Amino acid sequence: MNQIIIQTEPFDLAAIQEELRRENPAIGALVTFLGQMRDINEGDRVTTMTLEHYPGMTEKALQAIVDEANERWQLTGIRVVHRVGPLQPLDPIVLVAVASAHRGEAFQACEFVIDYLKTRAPFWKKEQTPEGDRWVDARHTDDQAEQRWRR
Amino acid sequence: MNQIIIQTEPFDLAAIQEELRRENPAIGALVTFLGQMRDINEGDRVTTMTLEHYPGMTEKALQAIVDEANERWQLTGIRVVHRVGPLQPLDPIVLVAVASAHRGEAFQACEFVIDYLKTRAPFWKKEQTPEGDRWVDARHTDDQAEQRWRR
Amino acid sequence: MIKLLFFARLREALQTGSETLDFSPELDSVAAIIELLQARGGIWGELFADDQSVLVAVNQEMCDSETSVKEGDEVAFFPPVTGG
Amino acid sequence: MIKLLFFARLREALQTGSETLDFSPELDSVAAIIELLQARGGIWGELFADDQSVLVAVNQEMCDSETSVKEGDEVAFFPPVTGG
Repeated sequence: MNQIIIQTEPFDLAAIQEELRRENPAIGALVTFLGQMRDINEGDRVTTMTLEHYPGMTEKALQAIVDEANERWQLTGIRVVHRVGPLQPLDPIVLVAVASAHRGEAFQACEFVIDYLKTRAPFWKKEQTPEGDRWVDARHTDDQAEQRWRR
Repeated sequence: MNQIIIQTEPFDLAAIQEELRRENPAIGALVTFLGQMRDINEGDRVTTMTLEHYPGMTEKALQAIVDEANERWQLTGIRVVHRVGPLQPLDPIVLVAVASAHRGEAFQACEFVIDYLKTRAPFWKKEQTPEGDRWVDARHTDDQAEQRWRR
Repeated sequence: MIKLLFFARLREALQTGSETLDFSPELDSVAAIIELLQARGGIWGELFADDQSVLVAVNQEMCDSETSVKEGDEVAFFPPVTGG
Repeated sequence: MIKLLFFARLREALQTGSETLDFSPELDSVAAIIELLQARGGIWGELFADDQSVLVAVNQEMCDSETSVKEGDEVAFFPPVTGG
């Protein structure tokens, strides 16, 4: 079973993984990616970050990514949880958890989902630094990461 | 910081991840692999599994794998926890958690550690099935997975 | 009527998150809407200039300037995404 | 003295997990130890036959039959590993 959640509140990493891994005794592998806020970006201290998104489109874009992952690999379940609103350093931002019978597919699908999310889901980060606020620029390395999955 | 633990007791997935991700505010990515016991293997129902290992060598072999991961990628911390003794379906068997500033390195290092563990760490699984006990055979796909990392 | 949405850096620079346009047969593509916004000049002219990397979604699906637009559509403009 | 260890399928088939051998100059390699075990015949002859995939570790490091062995070493024999 798949689930996509956008929320302002913190999420419970442990509860999400526990629920997913117990869903099916055929699951042999659970791969989880957790993205969290760093206190430094491009050399500057970041005190807070605010995540904006496009309600409606975000859910659609993530659903399309999850559907494609399920087409490409044999999976038993995916969870995508993304926070929006204000965040502090060390706060978890995004969780992608993928369950499968075998580890190779779980690893590939998990990395695929976060790589696509980074370039295709409408989220924008604004950083608050001692020098003022700034919108985070898209990273070339994220485009490269996405390109690898093209076929 | 890295940590390798072999234990008969269940491990606390949430506590291990939480401790690792909070270790350093420069951590942007935490990738976790959880391997758990399936109730079916090669078409047969498995009711229990017993994991044997080679105390002393196990820790050395895992330390060598963790050291090599740290040489190959920029990481902030690795946790490897492996259970031995009797296990039931849905029981977690092994956890590999890797923290890094960036996700690409965390994904690669995590998959590297579990791929090497599967072929280089002295653990052996014995399955209890309705048709009797049997030692699990090494899988050709695990050898292939390990080959990918050779250089 | 066409609903326009602006996000992030664009929303802040334009000082608006949304507006509505009356639909007309000339406004039948993303390119036509961009041309209209660009023609407003000032900050609009700058942000919708040809060399700016502005992404577009029609009815919440990513698309390009060739995409056609019809009465009732939702057209969103935003900078390259930076989530995750 | 050389300490021999056997694990998993091997331990069960041989009905022993360990034994000690007196070191002698002829027992100076993994190959020489395997030859000695094979020469015992019966289940030993079968399990240490050349076509069996038995892994070897000397002092807890994976090695091959060329590896040399000296007084006080720990030599372990086991099937391909299946953890994780």
